[in-house]
Amino acid sequence: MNTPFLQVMLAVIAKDFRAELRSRELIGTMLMFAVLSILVFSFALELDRIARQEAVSGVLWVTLVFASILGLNRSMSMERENASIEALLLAPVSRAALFAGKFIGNFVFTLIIGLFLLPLMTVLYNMPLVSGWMFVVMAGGIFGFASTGTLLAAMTVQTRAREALLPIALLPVALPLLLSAVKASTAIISDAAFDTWATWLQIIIVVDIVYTVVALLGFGFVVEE
Amino acid sequence: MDFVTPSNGEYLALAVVVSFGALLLFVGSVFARYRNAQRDMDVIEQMAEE
Amino acid sequence: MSDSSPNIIEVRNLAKTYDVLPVLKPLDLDIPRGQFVALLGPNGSGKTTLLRLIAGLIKPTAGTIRIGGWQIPQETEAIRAQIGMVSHKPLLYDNLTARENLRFFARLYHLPPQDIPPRIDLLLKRVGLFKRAETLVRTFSRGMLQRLSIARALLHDPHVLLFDEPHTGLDRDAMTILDNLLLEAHQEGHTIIMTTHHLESAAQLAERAVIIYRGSIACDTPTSPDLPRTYANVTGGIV
Amino acid sequence: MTAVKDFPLSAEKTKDGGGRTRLLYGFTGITLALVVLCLGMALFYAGQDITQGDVQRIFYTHISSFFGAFIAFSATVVGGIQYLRTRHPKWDSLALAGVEVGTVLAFINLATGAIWARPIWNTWWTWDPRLTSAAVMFLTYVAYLMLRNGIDSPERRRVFASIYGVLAIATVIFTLIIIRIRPDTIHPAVIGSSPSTGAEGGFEMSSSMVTTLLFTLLTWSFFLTPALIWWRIRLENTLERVNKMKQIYLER
Repeated sequence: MNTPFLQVMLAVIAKDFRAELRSRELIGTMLMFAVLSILVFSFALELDRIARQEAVSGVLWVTLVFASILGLNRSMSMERENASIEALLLAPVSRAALFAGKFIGNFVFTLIIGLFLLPLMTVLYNMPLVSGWMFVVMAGGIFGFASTGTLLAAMTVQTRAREALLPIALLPVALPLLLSAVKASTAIISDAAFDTWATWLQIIIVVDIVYTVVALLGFGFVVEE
Repeated sequence: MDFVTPSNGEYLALAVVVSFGALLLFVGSVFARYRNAQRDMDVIEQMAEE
Repeated sequence: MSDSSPNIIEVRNLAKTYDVLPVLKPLDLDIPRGQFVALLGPNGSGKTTLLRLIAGLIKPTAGTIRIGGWQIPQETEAIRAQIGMVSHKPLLYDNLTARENLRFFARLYHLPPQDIPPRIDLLLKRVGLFKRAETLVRTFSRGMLQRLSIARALLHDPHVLLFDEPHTGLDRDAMTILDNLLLEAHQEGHTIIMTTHHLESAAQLAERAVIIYRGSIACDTPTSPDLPRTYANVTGGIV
Repeated sequence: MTAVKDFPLSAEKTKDGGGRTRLLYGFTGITLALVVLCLGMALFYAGQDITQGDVQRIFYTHISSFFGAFIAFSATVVGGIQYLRTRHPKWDSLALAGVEVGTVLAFINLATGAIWARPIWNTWWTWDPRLTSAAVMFLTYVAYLMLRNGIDSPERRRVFASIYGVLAIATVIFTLIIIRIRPDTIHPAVIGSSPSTGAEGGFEMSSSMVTTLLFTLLTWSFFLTPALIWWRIRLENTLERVNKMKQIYLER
């Protein structure tokens, strides 16, 4: 009876990408924020060679989390402006498909920022950040933020404090991901053997799965009255 | 080797005071909110009577 | 789901309570196929709640709604495909063009791909926006947004059209265009339920006026030029 | 006006309210006695740790408060899931009570940890992974309360809180397991052997210590925490009743 899951998901993703190509509101602000954040961190920490090695993955992930929060807020308030989310809810589509569409859009946008940051930080911090495993860890970490973030953003845009509440709600819940991702990236940068940091990757994957399931189930409750 | 057991009872005392202080504060806040609610209820009842 | 009843919408014992506040007290309402009904009442009377319940946007506290044989809340999903709604908010995306907006919603309603372009052209012509098809919705005036919303609601050719305060914020000319579109849709055989404060339009367009007051149906009457007076009698002059 | 008068005015008038109240008073009395007994055991019965001195006695409260918080936050998960399924507000009251009680216990856990660390580690606080995780866990539930506060519609507030309450348990579980996966933590694992060779402040337990620990653990988990939650739920019921009466009265 419902429009097929995949078709809805793809339509939502295509819609978000088209709107984004048009306005460049999301990627633009996220990217600008990310670059500024990296520059400010390098000033603030006055990093020498050794300190840099320790701090670089922390800087990377903190920047990514905050950039993704910017994007998530924007992406959800876009649905709230003009109440267009109501039009989505009026359509014969499953709420999980709507969630999947919004979530994958947010995931890809943040991943683009991450992929841009890797070479940039490689140059600016003189650290070997571009590697296959780094990419895997990055995709895994961002996947988890994007799924819980999409769910929580759908909640916080409906609160009185609106945008301000998303980081407060998201950061603590994202801690397991953040910590694991930082640990794994630090290990990758210092060229540690896979065995020594495989646990962190496992945690990221488990948390990703749990969070995405909760978010898929919870989204319907959040958007409906 | 002489090992002297450190004397740090004052920290223990502090911990006990803080722990039970926090518990009492919570119980007190529940009680205070309860009393406020009762008072509100009385006011509403009075208004309903009138 | 063979449906022999002449009524496309049958509301039974429908009630909605927010927390403990009864917004809608248990009410019954039958609407025959093809009728144009105006839902009237002061702000907060519950008319918008009733409309949103029929649209499946909110769940009833008690009671059922049957639409075309399907039942809310058990079969809400099946009902969605039969309903088009226009709210006083446009429910459109600012950064997409008129055509892109319609194409997106056409895909959500699972229209066959080959039918989508001609259907969009047809509707854009009908609401007089064909020349602005490639313009960003952000630049549209209130009246144009309203017309595009109507095109969006008509995309999947729903049996039932719901309008929530469509006249709000429109100027004279835009109102005339809107009224004509509403009449056209009615003549095509769509069942229409419209909430409005604009009694004049309601009296002209609708065949039947249902006045909701304090969460109950206070008056259910065929429309006549006398409607404003009837309304004032029922609600004590509150608009 | 009748609606106001018909409304049950106090717990005693509701169905079976009196019996339940008596049960709660009895339970509270037992809990109070047990908690005092626990404190007495920790201070006077349990043997003194030779290397750490009296400050080691903090551990009984420290660990027990964590497990109490764990129980309370688990109640929040149960309440949240049940609320989403049944939409009965009583489950949300349980979830909220769990968060408030759990937050207080988590605070006690953090505070006693810091007070213990001062003489043993020579610092109030250190950015050890477990400490950090425990602190974030505490903040997660503060965020829960802030989220609740930010939503005006009662139904929406309950739904959002239920989902966040379920999500938030992740930080509790993370705090529990991080000690097993982070070899570089200096926090000792008290139950089971510490995988960390760098753990500082671990100790061998004599039988009097084990008895005291078990007794305190059970009391805080299964008496103190449930009793506090119970009282908090009663408060919530009263608050809701007042709220409803206000609304009904204002309607007139």
